[in-house]
Amino acid sequence: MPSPALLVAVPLIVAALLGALRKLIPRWVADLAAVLTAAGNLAIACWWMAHALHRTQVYWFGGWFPRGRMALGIGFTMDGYGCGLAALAALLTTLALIFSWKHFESAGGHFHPLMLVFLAAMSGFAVSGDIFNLFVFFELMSTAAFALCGLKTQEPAPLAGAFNFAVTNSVAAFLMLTGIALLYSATGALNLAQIGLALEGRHDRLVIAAFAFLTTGFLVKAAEFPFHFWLPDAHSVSPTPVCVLFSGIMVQLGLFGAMRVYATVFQGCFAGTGVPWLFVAIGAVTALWGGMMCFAEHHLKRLLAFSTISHTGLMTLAFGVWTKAALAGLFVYLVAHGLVKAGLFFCAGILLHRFETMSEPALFGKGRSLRWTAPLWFLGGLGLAAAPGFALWAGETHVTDGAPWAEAIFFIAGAMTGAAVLRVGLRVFAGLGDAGPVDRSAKVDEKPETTDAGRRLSPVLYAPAVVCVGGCMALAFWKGTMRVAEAAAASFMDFRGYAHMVYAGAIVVQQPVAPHDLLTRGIISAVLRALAAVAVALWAVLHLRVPRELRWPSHLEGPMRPVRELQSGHPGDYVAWLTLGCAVVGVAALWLGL
Amino acid sequence: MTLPADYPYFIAAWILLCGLYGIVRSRHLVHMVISLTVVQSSTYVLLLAIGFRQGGYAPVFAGLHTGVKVVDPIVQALMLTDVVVETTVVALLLAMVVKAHEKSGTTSPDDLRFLRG
Amino acid sequence: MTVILGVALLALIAASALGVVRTDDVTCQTISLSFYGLLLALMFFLFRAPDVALAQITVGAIALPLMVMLAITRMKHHKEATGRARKEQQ
Amino acid sequence: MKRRHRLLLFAFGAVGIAFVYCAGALNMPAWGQYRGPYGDAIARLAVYQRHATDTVNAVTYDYRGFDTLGEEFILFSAVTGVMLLLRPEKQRAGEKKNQEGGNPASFRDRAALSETVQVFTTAIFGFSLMFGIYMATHGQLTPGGGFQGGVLLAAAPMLLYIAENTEAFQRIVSHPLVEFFEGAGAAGYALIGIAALTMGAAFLTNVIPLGMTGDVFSSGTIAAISACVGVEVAAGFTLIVYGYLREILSRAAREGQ
Repeated sequence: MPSPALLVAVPLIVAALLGALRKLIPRWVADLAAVLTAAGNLAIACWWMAHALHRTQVYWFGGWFPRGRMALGIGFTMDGYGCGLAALAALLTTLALIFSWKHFESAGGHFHPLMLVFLAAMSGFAVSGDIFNLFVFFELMSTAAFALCGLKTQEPAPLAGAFNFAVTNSVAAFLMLTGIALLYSATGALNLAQIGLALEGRHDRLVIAAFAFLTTGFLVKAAEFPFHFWLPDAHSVSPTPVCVLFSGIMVQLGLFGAMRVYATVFQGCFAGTGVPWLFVAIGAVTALWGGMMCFAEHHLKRLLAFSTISHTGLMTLAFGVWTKAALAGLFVYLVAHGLVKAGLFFCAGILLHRFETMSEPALFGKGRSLRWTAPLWFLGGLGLAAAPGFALWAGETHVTDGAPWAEAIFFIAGAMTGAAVLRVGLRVFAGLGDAGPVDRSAKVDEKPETTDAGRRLSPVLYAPAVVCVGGCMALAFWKGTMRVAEAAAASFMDFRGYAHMVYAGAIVVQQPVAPHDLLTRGIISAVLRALAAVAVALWAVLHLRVPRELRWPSHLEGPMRPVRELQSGHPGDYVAWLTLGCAVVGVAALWLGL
Repeated sequence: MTLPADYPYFIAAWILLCGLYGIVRSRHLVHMVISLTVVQSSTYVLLLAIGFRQGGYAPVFAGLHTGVKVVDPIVQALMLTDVVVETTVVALLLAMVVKAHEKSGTTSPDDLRFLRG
Repeated sequence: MTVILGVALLALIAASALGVVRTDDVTCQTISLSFYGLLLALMFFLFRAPDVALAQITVGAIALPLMVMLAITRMKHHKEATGRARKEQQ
Repeated sequence: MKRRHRLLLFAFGAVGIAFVYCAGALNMPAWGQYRGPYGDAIARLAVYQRHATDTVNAVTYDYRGFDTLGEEFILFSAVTGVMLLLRPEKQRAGEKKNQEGGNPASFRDRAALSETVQVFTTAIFGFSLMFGIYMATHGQLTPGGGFQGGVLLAAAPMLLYIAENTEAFQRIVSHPLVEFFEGAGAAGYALIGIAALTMGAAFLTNVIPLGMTGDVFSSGTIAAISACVGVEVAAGFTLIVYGYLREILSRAAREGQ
């Protein structure tokens, strides 16, 4: 039985050793050590995923078992949901490290240690069962991410992006710590299960204030409206392998933090109140906002970043629905989205490697020679639209089962983001229509990340994208996907079982989950959504050939301009929005929860 | 004069809002970083206030009976972590500021807006 | 006694927090920051947290202002160096 | 957004946050009446279970030692980030040789410092070293610990800089071993945890005999971890300082030649 501590300890040790000896060891040793470590994490996380799926297990650090009902030390709770996310983090890190085999000759050996620390932080965050430990891993994740974001120090834009990222996320961390302190004053405990038991049935103003601060902290990481402003800035300037991790897993881990805390601490307080609707509302606004901004964007990485915002909004909505089916769907959606988004970012990285630009107009028609990247990109675009054959579709069907309003939001957001990606594909790889407008963000030029940019493309650049897109499709066709997800969701929601496990370590047998078959019912809307995405993309690309009355909004240029001005690049603005958002969350929670 | 008995809690909130105000009104990136440390210091005050016990001793039992009333050692351990986090984040942010200044020649957040729209 | 001292100290801390963020000149702000850090350390001693107080003195009075001053110095140096280079070019 | 609008937006948010916070804080237990079970239990248990008189350090390095492991790596990644951001750039290949290989021996500032100051700071240098080492090794007994001691140790070379012994300063801070110690200290912490794993105990379990309460060599892993942290913090802060000063030092050295 591999100790869960290895998930965190091994990457940290390897990172420290690589950092200590960075001048002595050759590049390929660092590459190999990092890839092997990440793959090892993947294996351990998968092992635990298989073994903890039906019964959560607890690991007490330092051997400090609880005394009576009081946790003395820090515990990891290995459950299906958490281990699944740890496995996804490890998989994406492995692929990103493979992709970066030829990158960053100039980073002087700092890249690998930071990536491994980032991996350790994500793994620990996914399975931690202690609220302050969550904060520590949140900060560790942030610190490594800030440094990775500013990797390209040749020009000011990445530094500005990293600075905005760092300021907003640090403020978020301190709000979160304020929330933790409030909870500690109410219960005198830091273990999630212990806090949850102490608070059960209590929803006074103190609990709601703590909820507001904690949730705001997590939602900043999850880039929910109006806390999302940092994300496009950070993504558009980060190196591709880092973008993969940011978009594929880090942002979703922010949401997962909110979910974990809600499931263990606040579920018993807010049962029967309207508080989950808060997440539905935030998620819906974010999904639509991100979809619109995504469609109006012409910088490839920024476009993908806004699509991440939109999809994380959809996941937040699914979280707010808070049924077993919705959480199972959310789990599948999260994993599938991580894979597809990673695949798209890898494709964008190939384009950047080959053509040294990320601007849609500048790339117009250039991709014709890339025979392998084009299908991957188009498949990714269809995947984002949750077309049939991608696991996103299976997830979405479970979330929107019996909720037509949710289906409408998934439809619009999926079609918008899918259309934006397909539009870029049509322009870049097929050279269809015109080059598209040049906007301000499309002019942010990027320095190449590779040392041999423009030269031939090696298979290490393609393989990760193939694995990602292929994996997402395989998940859709594997029979066990939904069964695993439903088991994970069932134990995730079951707070009594969780608390019992933390204290007693006893086995809780869950009721077998009846397998749903919703897919046949959802297929019509999925096909329609994919068709809508293709149609909108074609309309945007060929807008000069359609009748004049239908032409004007094809890029959302005019109507979106005042909205896009809000994305001002000024950290002060972002913090002002963050403050307002925290206040709104708090007041709304007071109103819904009391 | 009667103070509200819980005034340290409110002072923590005041410091939090002061720090946020500093970030929002800032015209210099270093100023912004320092304001961020003020935001962080509010969590020290809050944590310390929560763990305090009137008439309690410091939780160091060198020359103390183990039975005496002490203040909460847990919050102090959390604050130690907090202090380290503060310095490291500041070091990293200041390095970004220095580098951004070298690359763009400005230290004002108003002029460092390369990422708009 | 502790209570009166505590009230006074906390009031001073609240005032100087506002002072730190209202100081616009960065060099002055560094000095006010280290003063603020020392006030915090004093409060930690007063409220029976000697470990944190020591950490706060080493960080708030040494490490933080030092790093800020280093950053300011480096930026000043850079400005001078680029100014000189430009002059030489002319 | 204009500055005025930003401040207005913030004003609304601040009022809202103040409202939510105050609503919550009015429900909090009265100030000075800490009643939580966690802290009291630890304060009761730490001396018996861990033979450590400073319970804060017992919590930091043992009961919640896993948090501190994360915290050490926050420091590690921040130091790596600072070195990464402030690394000398290869772009100006011609200049590079000058930057790195400037001869520090010829470096002197224009105005010399008075000898009193020089002697005095050199004396403090020794004191700072001693006190830093003392603090890093006595954390389990008295206030202090690896972190505080490490910062003091890192401050020692800075005193040399102030005393204008720049040569010695540069020789210390630019030594390749500093970087090694930074990584080794961080790895050492995690390896102490792994050592317990190999003996079949949980990660970070104490495996060293506890010794007499009040003795320097008491309380098992706490002292060992504290020492690792001290090494890492000292080396880390030295690296940060060097990162900031590298360019200034090398430029001054160039001009001195």
